[in-house]
Amino acid sequence: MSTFQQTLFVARKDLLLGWRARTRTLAVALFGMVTLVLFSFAVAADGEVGVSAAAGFLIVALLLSSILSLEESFRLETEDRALEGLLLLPVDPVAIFYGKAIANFVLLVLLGPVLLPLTAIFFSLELDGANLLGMALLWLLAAAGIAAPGTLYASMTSRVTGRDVVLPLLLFPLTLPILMAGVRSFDLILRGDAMSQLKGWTLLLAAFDLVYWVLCGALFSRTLEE
Amino acid sequence: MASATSRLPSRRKAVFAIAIAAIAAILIFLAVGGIGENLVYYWSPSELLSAGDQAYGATVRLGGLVAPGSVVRSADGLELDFAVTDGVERVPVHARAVPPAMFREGIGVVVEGRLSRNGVFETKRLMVKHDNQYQPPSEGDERSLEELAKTMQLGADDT
Amino acid sequence: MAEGPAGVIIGGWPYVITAYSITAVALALNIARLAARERKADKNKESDSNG
Amino acid sequence: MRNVATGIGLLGILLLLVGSYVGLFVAPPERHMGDVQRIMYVHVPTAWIGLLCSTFAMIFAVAYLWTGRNRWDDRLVGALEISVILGGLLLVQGMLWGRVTWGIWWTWDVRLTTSLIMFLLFAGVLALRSFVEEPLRRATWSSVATIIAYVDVPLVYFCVRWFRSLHQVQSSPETVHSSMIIPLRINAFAMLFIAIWLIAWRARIESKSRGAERPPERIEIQGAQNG
Repeated sequence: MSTFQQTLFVARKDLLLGWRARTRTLAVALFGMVTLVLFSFAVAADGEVGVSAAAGFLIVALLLSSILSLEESFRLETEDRALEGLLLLPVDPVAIFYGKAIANFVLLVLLGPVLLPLTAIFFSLELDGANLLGMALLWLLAAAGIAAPGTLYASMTSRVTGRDVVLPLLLFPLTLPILMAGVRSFDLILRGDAMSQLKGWTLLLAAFDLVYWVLCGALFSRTLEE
Repeated sequence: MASATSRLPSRRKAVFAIAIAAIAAILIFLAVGGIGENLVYYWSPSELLSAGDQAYGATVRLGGLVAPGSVVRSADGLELDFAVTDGVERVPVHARAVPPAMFREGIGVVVEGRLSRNGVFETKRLMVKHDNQYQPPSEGDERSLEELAKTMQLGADDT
Repeated sequence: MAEGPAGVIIGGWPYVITAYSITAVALALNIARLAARERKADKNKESDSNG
Repeated sequence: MRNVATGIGLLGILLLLVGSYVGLFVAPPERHMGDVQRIMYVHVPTAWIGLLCSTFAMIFAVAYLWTGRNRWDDRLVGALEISVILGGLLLVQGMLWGRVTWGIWWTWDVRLTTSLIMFLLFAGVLALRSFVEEPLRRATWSSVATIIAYVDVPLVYFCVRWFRSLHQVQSSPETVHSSMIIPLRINAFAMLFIAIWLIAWRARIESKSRGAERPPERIEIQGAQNG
């Protein structure tokens, strides 16, 4: 099997596990919804205020849910020592990383169809075809920016005590550029882009995605060696 | 097989070399790719006025020089009227804020607020932007308004 | 251009002194912390070689 | 070696005292910022040496991954700790300076934001270290985390040129009066010497406590040479 085929194999394995544990996967989505509800309590989410806060809340909800989703993706690997078993097989660590990162990316992307309509309802957004397309693209970029460093760090923190503290502690600062670029881009789509800044923020988001996907993939194999 | 080769240092070095090259390329792209023209902390008066209808009502930051001769302080010192200019356009500003001590005519300022329909920019947050010139008091500031405007990074050619 | 007292910060020494003191205190605390750690490390080593 | 490092450190402290004296009492006030501008003589060296130390940390991290030698991990801890300390100080000094000159403690300007992110990222690596007990794993993971965290550092330095920001762009000898350059340079060298001293000291302590917890380092070096 080539590294590419192995990558797809690992991704499929993770997605299959996610499907078998549907209730757990759904719980992550539920968690995301709950955070959105909490956010809408936090501000008087009516009219103007709601629209101006929506982009930030949506991306933060994604980030908070991602912590659960990422920890879940490595829970089985460590509980059953499955990762060690995988390493004994002739599987390229690069393939393991990109496989798991792709699976995590897909799971995060799937949160979009749940969280986005809910945000639109809670924060009275007016969606149409054009801005939905832009938001879908941005959602992909934001999910990708969280999935790559998230997979690397979740793999590390899944093997230490106190992972519930360490993973957010490490991942949140690392995703701040993603968060900022994502929030600004979403906001510009939702509330108008007077000075055409959207292209700049989206490019910045894409640049960070690329850096993280390349760098984390190159470093992942080192974190497996014991 | 992949696993047999993956443990070899040469392969690892190749992965690292590709990663470093890719990241260098991305950083260079960020540097010269013109993202900076779009990502701005504040708008110049020209940009604000040319934004048309979209400029009204939204909370934005406006940056420029305090136009000479435009500062009018209210009697109680709590309100302030002045104009922000980039050497081309002027926007009148009404600030309900106590300005920092450095506030004066000809200095760079960034104000956060919104442009109202009567063309006055209303703000409650007034920030002074200092340039990178550090000189003792004996050295007077002989720079023209145009030179000062350059320190606001408003020009299209700034990098 | 109008020069003179307007637009010149008068005073502000408390801010300056705070900035310098915080820097000095932080560095001093770090030095003290390292000294304490070193004593501890030396002690452990001694007890290792003794035991 | 130990005496050399301590000598450098003492020289650094002496220089810091001299430079700060010159900056506080000899150098002229700035024509607009007045005496508040004197924060620059500690703020700018903190920024320079802080960025330099995080660069050291990144180099040590790469060196550790490359060679697997413990000494690079020892130095990495030292460089990380100094980066975090200087990064935190940088933010505090900047807030104080910004409060007086800009009129605000904080705003989400690119320079301020990226500096805060840098501080959080490197502090996060130290946090990671504190959670990992096993030395080999701790060393590898903190190297990996350091390299990823370093992505932000070029952004901190260049963002004021790339993006229009509230923070002024870097000053240069042309924009700073000669009487102000002297204390700035003295303090920059002072901070550099202090940082080198503290990194070396921290590395020595780390290597001592490592010796206490696992004596057979030989095995690891062999492993590293094999790949």
